[in-house]
Amino acid sequence: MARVLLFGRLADQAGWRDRVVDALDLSSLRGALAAADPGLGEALAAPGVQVAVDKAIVRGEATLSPFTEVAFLPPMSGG
Amino acid sequence: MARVLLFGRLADQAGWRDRVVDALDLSSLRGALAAADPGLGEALAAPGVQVAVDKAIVRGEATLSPFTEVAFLPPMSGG
Amino acid sequence: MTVTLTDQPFEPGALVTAFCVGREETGAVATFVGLARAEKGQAVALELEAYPGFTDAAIGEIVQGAVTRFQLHDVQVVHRVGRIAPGEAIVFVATAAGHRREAFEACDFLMDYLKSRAPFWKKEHGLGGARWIEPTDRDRTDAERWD
Amino acid sequence: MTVTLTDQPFEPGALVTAFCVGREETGAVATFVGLARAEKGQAVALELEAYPGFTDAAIGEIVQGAVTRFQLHDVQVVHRVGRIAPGEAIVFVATAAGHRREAFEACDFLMDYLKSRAPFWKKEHGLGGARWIEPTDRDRTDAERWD
Repeated sequence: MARVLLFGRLADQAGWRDRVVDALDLSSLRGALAAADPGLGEALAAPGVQVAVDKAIVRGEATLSPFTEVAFLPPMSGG
Repeated sequence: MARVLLFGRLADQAGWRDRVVDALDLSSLRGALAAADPGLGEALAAPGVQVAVDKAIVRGEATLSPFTEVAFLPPMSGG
Repeated sequence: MTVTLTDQPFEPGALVTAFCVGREETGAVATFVGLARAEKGQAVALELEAYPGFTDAAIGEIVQGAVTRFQLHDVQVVHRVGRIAPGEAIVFVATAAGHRREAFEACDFLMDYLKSRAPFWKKEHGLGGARWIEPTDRDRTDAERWD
Repeated sequence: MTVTLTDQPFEPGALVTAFCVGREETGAVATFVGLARAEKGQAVALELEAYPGFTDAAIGEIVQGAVTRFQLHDVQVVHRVGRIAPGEAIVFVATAAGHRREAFEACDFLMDYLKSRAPFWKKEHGLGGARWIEPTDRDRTDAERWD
């Protein structure tokens, strides 16, 4: 289980920005999100989209606890 | 005749900064100042000291009217 | 050293006043204020999204690097988030140093980072609708000057 | 475009506030504040002499050149003259432009000019007495970057 945050155009596309999802690791989380919304699943896997687990960028796999925060970050635009 | 202004270290050296001097052109003005204070005359002729006549830099000679303002400007330091 | 994200309008002059107070050995304070442009009436608003706790931490790390690199006495960064109207301040950066070269370069460096690499997501609301923005080529080139 | 010489202390923040007001197409305001340093107690005061009507006219000409060269929307220069205590503002420069590169470069350019070539005469009053100052080598090198 994890708290999932979407930013920028990802939140617009999904129609939500903050949701709790049942998953034990990042890849099953991606799978659950893609099953519920295939378009979103594709967008989350696109090049340039980074993942932060508890506010640190991770590349590859990560295990999730019920209190883990997973954020999907589209390319940053600067301020 | 002209109003003579001294700036920076020239005023410190002369002990005055604003005086009316009787002279028809710049070279006679320089002569009159040097006659009254040879050290000042030398300082005014030193390289790097510029002369402004009515607030415009002049190189060489200039004729002076009773209302002309002649300023001796030591090397500028910036602010 | 402070980094602040705020969803409220702020007044850059008041920040400058506070930043300059009581400096005995600081000869140079450089500041930059980024304002939202009206684009001749085409721009309705700018919307900036940050990730609190992540965005400010990322900026804080860059600020720390700038302090060391440019031997700064102090830095302040204030960044608006949320919806910003034309004419309002988006970003404020102030740098304090002994001499002007360091203050200018640090301010320039921090702005290049903030405008091109800082973790914000920017949406422009115009007369014709809204669109998400990515950094311009010039933003990338500017930021690469420091690498 | 304003150039002001003043023998009274001034507050840079208040100038920034006024300078930023009502700008619709200005995306970037860069400012610089030069402060008198205490030099760890060695500096008692700075004394700046200007030639009114000559100094401000010379600065005004450079400002006009900067407006053209950097496509500025606006510039403000305020310069203290007379006796200045440590911690007080000596000079304030603000530049407004569409984008940050022009605003930064113009501010930097104007400061290099003001610190090295502008018609001021500067005396430092220290614990050991007073002395007239000439531009440093670094001031000259900085100013030559723009030639």
